[in-house]
Amino acid sequence: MHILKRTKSNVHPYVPELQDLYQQGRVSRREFLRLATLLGVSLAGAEALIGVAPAAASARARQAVVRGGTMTIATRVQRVDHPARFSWIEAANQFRQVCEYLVRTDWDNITEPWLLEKWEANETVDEWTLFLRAGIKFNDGTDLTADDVIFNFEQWLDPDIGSSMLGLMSYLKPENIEKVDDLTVKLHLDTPQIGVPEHLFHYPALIVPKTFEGDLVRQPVGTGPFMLEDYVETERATFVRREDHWRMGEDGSPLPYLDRLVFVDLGEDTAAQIAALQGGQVDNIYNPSIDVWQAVKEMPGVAVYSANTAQTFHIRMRVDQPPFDNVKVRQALKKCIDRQKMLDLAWFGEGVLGHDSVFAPVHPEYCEKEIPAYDPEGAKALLAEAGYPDGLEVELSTQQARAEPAMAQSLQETAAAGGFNIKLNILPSAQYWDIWTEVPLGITIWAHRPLGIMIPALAFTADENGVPGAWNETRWVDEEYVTLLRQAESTLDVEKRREIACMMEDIEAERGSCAIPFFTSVWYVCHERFKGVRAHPTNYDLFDEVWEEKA
Amino acid sequence: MSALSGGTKTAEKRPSRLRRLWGGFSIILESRVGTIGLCIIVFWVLVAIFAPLLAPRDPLSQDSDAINKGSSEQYLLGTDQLGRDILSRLIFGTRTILVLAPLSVLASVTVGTILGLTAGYFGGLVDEVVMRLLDAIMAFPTILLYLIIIAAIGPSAVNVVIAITFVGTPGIARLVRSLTLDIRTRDYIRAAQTRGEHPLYIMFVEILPNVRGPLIIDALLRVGYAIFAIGTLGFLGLGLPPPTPDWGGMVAEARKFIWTAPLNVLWPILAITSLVVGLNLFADGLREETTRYQ
Amino acid sequence: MFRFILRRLGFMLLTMFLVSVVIFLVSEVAPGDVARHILGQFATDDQVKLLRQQMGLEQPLYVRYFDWLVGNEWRLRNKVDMPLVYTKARPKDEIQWWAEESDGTLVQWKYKTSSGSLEQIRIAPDDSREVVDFEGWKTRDDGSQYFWGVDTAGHVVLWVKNVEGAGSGPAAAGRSLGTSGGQEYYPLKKGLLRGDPGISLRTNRPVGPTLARRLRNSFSLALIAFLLIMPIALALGILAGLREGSALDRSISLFSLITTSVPEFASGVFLILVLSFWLDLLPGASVFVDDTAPLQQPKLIILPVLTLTLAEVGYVARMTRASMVEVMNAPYIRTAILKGLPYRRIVFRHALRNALMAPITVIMLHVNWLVGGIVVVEAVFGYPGLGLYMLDSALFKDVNAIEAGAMVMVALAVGTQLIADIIYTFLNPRIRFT
Amino acid sequence: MRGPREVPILQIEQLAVAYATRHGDVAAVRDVSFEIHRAQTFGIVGESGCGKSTVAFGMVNFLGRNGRITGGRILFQGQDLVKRSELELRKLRGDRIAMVYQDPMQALNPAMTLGDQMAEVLIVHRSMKRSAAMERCKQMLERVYMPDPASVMRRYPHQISGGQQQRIVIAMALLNDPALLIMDEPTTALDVTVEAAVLDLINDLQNEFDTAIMYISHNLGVIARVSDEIGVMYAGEMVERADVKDIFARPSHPYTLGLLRCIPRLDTTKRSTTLQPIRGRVPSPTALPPGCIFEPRCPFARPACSHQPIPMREIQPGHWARCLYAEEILEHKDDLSDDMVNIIIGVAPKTDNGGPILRVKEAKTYYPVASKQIIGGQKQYVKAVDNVSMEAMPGRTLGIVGESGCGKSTLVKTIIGLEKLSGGEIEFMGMDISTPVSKRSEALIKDLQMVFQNPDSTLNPSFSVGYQIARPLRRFKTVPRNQVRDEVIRLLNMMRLGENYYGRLPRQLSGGEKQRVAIARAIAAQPKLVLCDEPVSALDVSVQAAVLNLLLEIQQQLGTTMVFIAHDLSVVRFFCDHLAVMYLGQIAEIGPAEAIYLPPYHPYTEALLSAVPIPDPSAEQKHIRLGGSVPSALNPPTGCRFHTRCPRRAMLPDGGAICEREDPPAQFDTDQHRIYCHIPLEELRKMEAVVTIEKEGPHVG
Repeated sequence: MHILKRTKSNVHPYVPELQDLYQQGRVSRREFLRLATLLGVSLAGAEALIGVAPAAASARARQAVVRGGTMTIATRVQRVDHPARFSWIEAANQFRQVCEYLVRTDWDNITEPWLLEKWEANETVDEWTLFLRAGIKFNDGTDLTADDVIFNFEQWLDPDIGSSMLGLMSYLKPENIEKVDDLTVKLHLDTPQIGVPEHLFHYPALIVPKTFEGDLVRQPVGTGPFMLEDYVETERATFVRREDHWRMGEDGSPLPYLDRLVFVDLGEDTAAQIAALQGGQVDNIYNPSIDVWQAVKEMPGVAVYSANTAQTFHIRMRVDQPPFDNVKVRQALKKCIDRQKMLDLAWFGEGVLGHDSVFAPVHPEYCEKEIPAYDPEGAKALLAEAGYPDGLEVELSTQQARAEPAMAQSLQETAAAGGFNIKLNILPSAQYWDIWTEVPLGITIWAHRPLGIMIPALAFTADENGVPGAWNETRWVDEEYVTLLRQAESTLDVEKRREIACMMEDIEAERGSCAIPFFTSVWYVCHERFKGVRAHPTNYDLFDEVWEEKA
Repeated sequence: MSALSGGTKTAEKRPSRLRRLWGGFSIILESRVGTIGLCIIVFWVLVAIFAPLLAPRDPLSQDSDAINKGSSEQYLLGTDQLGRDILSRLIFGTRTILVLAPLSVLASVTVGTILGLTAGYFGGLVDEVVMRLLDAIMAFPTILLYLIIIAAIGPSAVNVVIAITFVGTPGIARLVRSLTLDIRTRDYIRAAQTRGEHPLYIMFVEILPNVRGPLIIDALLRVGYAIFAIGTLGFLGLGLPPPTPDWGGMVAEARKFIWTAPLNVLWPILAITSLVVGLNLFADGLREETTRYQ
Repeated sequence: MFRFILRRLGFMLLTMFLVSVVIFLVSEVAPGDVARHILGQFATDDQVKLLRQQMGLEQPLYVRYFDWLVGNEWRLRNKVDMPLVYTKARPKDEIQWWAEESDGTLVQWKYKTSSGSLEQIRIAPDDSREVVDFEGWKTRDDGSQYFWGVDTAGHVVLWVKNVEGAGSGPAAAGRSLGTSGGQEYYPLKKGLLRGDPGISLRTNRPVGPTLARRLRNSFSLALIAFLLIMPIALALGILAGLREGSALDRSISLFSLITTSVPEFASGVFLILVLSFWLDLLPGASVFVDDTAPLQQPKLIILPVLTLTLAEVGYVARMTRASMVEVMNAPYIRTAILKGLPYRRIVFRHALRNALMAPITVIMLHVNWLVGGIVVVEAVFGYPGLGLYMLDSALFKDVNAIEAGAMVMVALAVGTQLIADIIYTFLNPRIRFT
Repeated sequence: MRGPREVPILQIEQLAVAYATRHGDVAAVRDVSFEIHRAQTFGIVGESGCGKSTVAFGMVNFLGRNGRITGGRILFQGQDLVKRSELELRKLRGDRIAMVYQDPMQALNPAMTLGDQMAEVLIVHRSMKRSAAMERCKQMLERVYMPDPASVMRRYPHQISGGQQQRIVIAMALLNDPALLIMDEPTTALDVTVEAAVLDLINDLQNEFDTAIMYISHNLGVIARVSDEIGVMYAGEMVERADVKDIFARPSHPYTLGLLRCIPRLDTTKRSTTLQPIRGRVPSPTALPPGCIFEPRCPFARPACSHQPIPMREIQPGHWARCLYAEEILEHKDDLSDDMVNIIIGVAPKTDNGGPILRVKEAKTYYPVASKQIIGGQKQYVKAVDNVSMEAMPGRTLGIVGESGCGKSTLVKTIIGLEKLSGGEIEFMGMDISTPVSKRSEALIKDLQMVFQNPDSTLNPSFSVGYQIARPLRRFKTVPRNQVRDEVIRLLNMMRLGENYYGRLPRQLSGGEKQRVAIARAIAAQPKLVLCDEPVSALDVSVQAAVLNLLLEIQQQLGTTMVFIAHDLSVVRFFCDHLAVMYLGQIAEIGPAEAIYLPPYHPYTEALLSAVPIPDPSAEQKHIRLGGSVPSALNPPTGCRFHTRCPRRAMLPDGGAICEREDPPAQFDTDQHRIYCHIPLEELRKMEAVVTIEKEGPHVG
């Protein structure tokens, strides 16, 4: 194939192999696309490799886009200063319309180059070369160059800025960023890392010009499709269409299609948002909570989109304290979970079931396993073996938020039959945060991450002295597991990595410290007349190709 | 009071006490609004007492097959967003509110009465200091004070009681103080003073019983306010943490689903409104009748 | 009379002082660590400790109180040895703390953890900005080098050169700890009394402007409601009071009693249910897409105003009625009747003025309730007013915003009481002429 | 004088008024008939609750929402008012019929200037322009001797004194030259000297305007002074009606006689006269006796009295009485009612010769007041009691008399320790008691007790009578614990209340009964000295007599010393052995009671005596009136405090310049009789007696 031939010269050596695997049916289409793009092939190129038409394009072809219109989004309008320092995904979401990322992880969890033309990794995956797309301009008229990119990397890695990128990119030191030419930057990593492109789509990784002084509201300069018009903290943020965005729409003019975006803050209570959506004062509710989803899912004129994610809630047990230092007790508790029921109660069945491993079906290296059944008798037996023939009384602590209380109650109910007498200690979030790493039994939310291996690195490792990491709330450090993890972290081959993941999943299920009953879905709630809208697992609003259908 | 008056309760006083109590009751029955109010209160109190018998289901148990369902044979008033029986939650919610509201009023009446008696009876600097402090608290819009306190100490049943006590105390202290200032000039207080009675005796034995009438009416109104406050705090998400059934919280939850289950929000609204109306009617009737009798 | 007002003013100031103490104590001496709260679940103890230092939480309570009330830059300038100013360095900048050099150049310092050196940010009077390496370290007797300066996040900081682990706290994920690297931190404050309520923990921007905007929104809501409530309530109350015991009186009284018994959140939600959901007449939320939204779409504020009105009309009507009844039974009304005056004259010339005296004070005292109602109504309708701001701040534990907002609200409430007192003195000649 | 055929201004025929209550109609006034002629004053007298005000308001059909006229006719200038429309009545009110009320402060609108309030009468009824109306008001104010009328009209009610307020109300009533003026206790709230001036004014104006006046009062003295004809009301009925002289000389209804027998007069003392209270209580209007309404209380009642209502009948021309045996009443006027026989005070009670039991030396009680300046400024004091010296002899009664604000109550409170003494000393039985009550020993506290003025506040409404009387017994351990109840019952019996009062609550008692309980409480601990602060002022005369008798009996039995405060000179004269007259915080005159009432007088005593209304139209009184009003105790006049109002200053050289400069010296008329005045004693001795009362009439010494 022509495309294949042309690209073959500079594609990653693993790509052809991958292509074979796909043809043998050993990797799914989605996995192929994901991995190929991860290895530097553009999405369109990757799609071409396996001979499919771009899905979005075919969908769009049915209707002609219309330009103009305003979308009003209900959200919180809070703290904005340095994008590297964003701590609110709401703020990131608003300024994502002004600034863009080097890459984009799309709705299917596939990461593709964005401001980058492409990227390349060496075979040991510790050297990454980023090729910038030429001709992209900031909205103040300056060109996007390698200097800007390096400035941003430096900001992320500057401890004085305080970006969460710093923790994520612990494998990179500022002095190891090399400017190759005006459009090329090379990263020399301390350790191999396959997740670099995913990391570049972490929400604070918005690209600002090198003249940036630290306040995005005062200096709303970016390459994105919209420009900031008005920012009233705690009230609203207004954005208007930029005329010279680098991406072209279907009609051949620059994106975006919409003229204006208005983000309005209606307070903490989502009811006002729902009322506003119903009354047509807002068209979209950002990052809808479960009750918003419930309330609007059947609302006429409102479309609800959903996406699977890897967001989950760990029912986590501290292995350095009795009774959960006994692996049998842990296994018993895992058997006490009626997963489907718990998902139904806690998240209205909107999600996929888990098997006590951090690897979720959306992760590329996910290895499918059987979902453990609800087995109170087995749990009882295990408890007896562990020395608790008359059952066991434990206290379950968690915070008063989201699904946690419902999960706790469900567990309390189903575990009673398994011999566990669970007392609930449901605390306000702030109070739970004070003790979340300390309680013997708790429920903790873990956010979505694009790769499965990203979570164990945080949750189940220790430092060189054997002290469990700061986020290792269960103190579970399994030598075999950690070895496998390190191996996986430098394994680019998704198939090989899946093999490792299979073993890791088994270890987690057998002696791991967390029961992971399900992975939740996220939703996207928007008025039906807006087209080109999809739910993104990370809840990112990507409005560049959204258009409003005129009645 | 009983500690101070000790042996003064003579045997022949008891029947008169009972009679007086009944007298107070019959006064209420003379007022039609008061009677209606009393009936409403008694209704809710009975509901609270017999909640476990009256509630058809466990207020916490969830039925994932019946989410936001309307009235049915199984669920008389329907179910909420978690598939819990609204009727049962309403019934158990009565307990929450009818325990917390009177409790917090009782606490503020106790503290307020002591402060008010002291300030009113001693006057002078004591009065100045106490009243200035209480004025400062009273200068706050009530909800604001609740917000600040709950924000500081976090939402929980105990903290709600603490907040309402804190907010309610100055009003009661002021009332008691003004009554005390008036009573202090009465001749029977002078008579007690000329007998060389201890200030504590005068405050708690001579003055306190005469403050009782207006204080009871005020306390009744305050129970209404407290219910109001508990409901509002629950509504604002500063009240009792879920899943405790709490009317304000139920309104807050249910109002999100007005478009799917419009009636769900109506029941807790009706419940809280009827209870406060009942209390206000009762207090009104009581006030009207006692002033008529005086 | 003048003396009376002056006295009231004095009381008001005293009250405000005590209020400030109460607010400060309640919000600052609360259980739970503010720093921990800000940094969230995943912060380490070191980070929390550093933030506590940077927020000045390690200082004694009274110091924090006075800093909060009257500011501290006049005290801290001795450490830096330069005038400290709180200003917008350039017209478009955020207001910030700077040290001012004699030629008017504004400077801040920034510690580079990587190199252990200081950078100086300089903004010349002509608005030009430059960042230069700074070598002005001072030397102690033991040879160690230190420097007192102003960092970019509004602290006076003591930096020590090349000291192992010189307070270089790790930055917390997603949360600016300002510049780290200092050994001692003193957060600069202008003080509430001098017009600076500090930085919001939620938005990381000065509370002042947000507060002002929210206050304006709430004020217009309250004003409209007030203008609606007063005539209706006074008319109802006077009518009922004049016809004491009549069917009209009883229905007005019952209506008032029931409406005052319905909590605002209940009536608000009920109105949404009826007018917004069932009849589909009015929007159920107040969405302001720009500042002029309420003018362009008056529909947006009908429901909030209606809810407030419903809650307050009954109360004011009841007060007015009671006062009217009392006045109509007063001996001087008897005198007026027995003077043979026409009924209208009795009502308008003799009764009204006296009857309005009591309610006006009570009504003004009731402003506290109105404010409370506003908090709830704003929460119900998502109206961007001060009440909603306070609620959000409370939920976020945004201490600075709560403190400032509370002071503003209390000042308003106390201020209206002062106005009520003044009106009262004008209505009541007994006070006017003593 | 009027001719007999002239149409009366007001003619009331069998007026009946009822009030609707929850328990049905209550007939408040029944069968009242009388007439008033031009320039005549008809006085209605009766105790509280007898329906006199109802009659007054019935005239103008102003009976409130629940009152209505149920029968009879009200002929005003020959026309019946009863069925008149509201509009017609309104046109009469304030124009042809005007009213003056008891409490002028309450009757005036606090939020309007006095000028406006007056002028609107003219504006409404006479359609006058405001300026013309104002001018007329000013003239009227001049006629009521209002100083500086123009400025008064710009003021508000609270800015002028009570006496002036009443002048305004009277002036307002007279503006339209009404045919009928109804005055409902117009002087009751006023001090005696002010009252006298207002009564003079009413007399003057009546002569000038030829108005018919209906004058209502509970005070027989006032009624005697102002009325031409009198109607006595009892329990809603008029029981006797006659010419003023006639009624006092020949009371023909047992109730009228009873009233006259229970009021002390200026010429009577406890040694010369016994007060004879009327037994029993006024019947409740819901439970009237079937026959004569006075029958249950009547000492002359016979079986026939209780059969049917008794009609009014004319026993002599112009003298009507509602009694079957009216003609016989006068024969019995000297009979003593049976329960009073034992109190005859012939001899003075035995005295220890150990000198005074209480000695007050140059006592001062000052209250600090908030300074006028906002910052700084001299602290100011109200000098409520200033340099008062007096003694009380054991077993005797010392009376203190003076107008309101003279400091008499403060003095008593200082003695008992409720107020702090600012200077001077007080000695009780040789011990210093200058300290407040909290610092006194228990024994001392026990020996000094007090009886208070207001029967409604003297008892704690929350506790039973028994408990309250027992409290001092328990506290001072007067009797052993187990005998407390018996002792309380003994005291109750002594108070003529009986054992069944033990468990009652104060609200179940009448005013007189409450006061008796209060007295029982005061004497329970057997004190040596009882301070009585106007104990009978708030009581109706018949009750007052009973309480006074009770106090006398106690003193007789227990030998208790008493200090007795009153503003009523007749009561003090009757009750006390010694008397102090106070003016503005100081003593004007002190001495044995008899001596006070005879020359030499302090000029203030003289003025007081000449102002006392005497319930005897034949008594002669000198006409001395005080100008101005009592100065503020915050800034009392220098020198003699009375100099600003003293009518006798002219007796001194240069118009009494010395009075303004120097404190008046104490001049000893006799050993015990001191007069604080600059006028030489010889001059004072030359004064005539103020009051001359014929030793006739119904009272017999």
